[in-house]
Amino acid sequence: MIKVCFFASLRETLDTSSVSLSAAGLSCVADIVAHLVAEHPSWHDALSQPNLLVAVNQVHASPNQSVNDGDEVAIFPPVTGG
Amino acid sequence: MIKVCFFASLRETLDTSSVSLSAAGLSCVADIVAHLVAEHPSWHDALSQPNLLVAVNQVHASPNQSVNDGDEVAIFPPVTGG
Amino acid sequence: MMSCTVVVSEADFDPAALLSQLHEASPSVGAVASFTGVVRGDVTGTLQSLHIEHYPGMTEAEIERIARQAAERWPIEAVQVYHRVGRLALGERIVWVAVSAAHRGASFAACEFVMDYLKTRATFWKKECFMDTERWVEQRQCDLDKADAWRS
Amino acid sequence: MMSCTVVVSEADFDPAALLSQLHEASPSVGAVASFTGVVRGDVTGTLQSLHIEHYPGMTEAEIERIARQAAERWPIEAVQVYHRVGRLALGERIVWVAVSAAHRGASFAACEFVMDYLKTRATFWKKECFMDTERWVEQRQCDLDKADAWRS
Repeated sequence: MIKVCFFASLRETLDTSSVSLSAAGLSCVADIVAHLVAEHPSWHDALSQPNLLVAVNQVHASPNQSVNDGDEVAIFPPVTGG
Repeated sequence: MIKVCFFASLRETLDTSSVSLSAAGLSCVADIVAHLVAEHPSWHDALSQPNLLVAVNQVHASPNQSVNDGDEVAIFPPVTGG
Repeated sequence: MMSCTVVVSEADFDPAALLSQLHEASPSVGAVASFTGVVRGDVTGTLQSLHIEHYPGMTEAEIERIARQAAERWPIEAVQVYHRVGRLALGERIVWVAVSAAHRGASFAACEFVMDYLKTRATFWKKECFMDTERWVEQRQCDLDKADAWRS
Repeated sequence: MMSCTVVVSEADFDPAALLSQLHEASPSVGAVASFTGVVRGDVTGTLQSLHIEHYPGMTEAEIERIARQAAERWPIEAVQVYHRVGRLALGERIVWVAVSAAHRGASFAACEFVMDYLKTRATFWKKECFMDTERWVEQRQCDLDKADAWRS
């Protein structure tokens, strides 16, 4: 399984903190996003925002980074701490 | 009168914190230094150090800055605070 | 070996105790540069508080990566980063970054570097809470530009 | 109107109280950059203490002039400078410079500017005291270079 976490405005818009997906057929972060939109058409706009960032196993990553079973993927808006 | 103050290593070398001079014939800081060396030949080397700084009325100044009766002049080595 | 302390917490921190830790840690510390971020009122005067969310685990790991990068660029002794989460009222401390070093140039540069990268890479999100509405803060282009400037 | 506090004293200062003063002074303060200078051990490990002399009156006036210059260059709210004189043991605080502003860039730049000019223009002199000898500290060229760099 792959755990996918959402944060901040994206978490609120999707009304979801995290989902677990079977890793089958998901080779990169972009595949995960496409899969989520296919399963939840109402998530299309929120997950299509061009400024979203991703992390794989708690390290910043690009959407084409490969993913494996057991990975933790996170999708979130630009950070605004400090 | 013009008060002339010395600080730090210069004060120690001259063994003097300050002197008061009649302003007569002293038109700039360099005149004061020449006058002091004439009065105290043993001060020549200490007052000839090329890196000495001067202040007039507690503001950094150049050796050719004019001085007037009642002024406070200070001569000191480069500062090393902070 | 640089020492690095990263704490993300709802609790406030004590700048005096943190500063003392840094300069009592080693006789070779001559300089400590520090930065305190504070919840600032907005121009309309209607901001009530901030709510800060973060990504537990990644936040701490990312800040530590930033601190290590700073230690590769400058000769520094220790880095402290404290960042609060949850609800914060106007005037409360949000963030503390302090860097100790033998000399001040390294401490200043590394402290500003850590703050600039924290702003653009550490996984915190701020929501502004007004009397009758809430709004997620947008990332500012000038913050991205500041972090990018360290690359040159 | 920038506020400026300059204190030269044998007594120690309390960084926590000073920081609180700055960020509680105004709701528009979002950033406080600060610097603490500490008596550092020398490489031979034989330094016992520092003795710091200054030019009463001029020191305070010169630091205030430096702070005013900083306020002309950056949008800052307040500057604090505390500098100790007399005998200081290893590890003791020597100097504190803190600058508050709405935004961090101005606070960092102004804080470093004030420290760099304080080093080259404020009328303090340090003497290093060893077990059996004393020695006036020489000004370092790199400190002059740092201050000069702000002119460009």
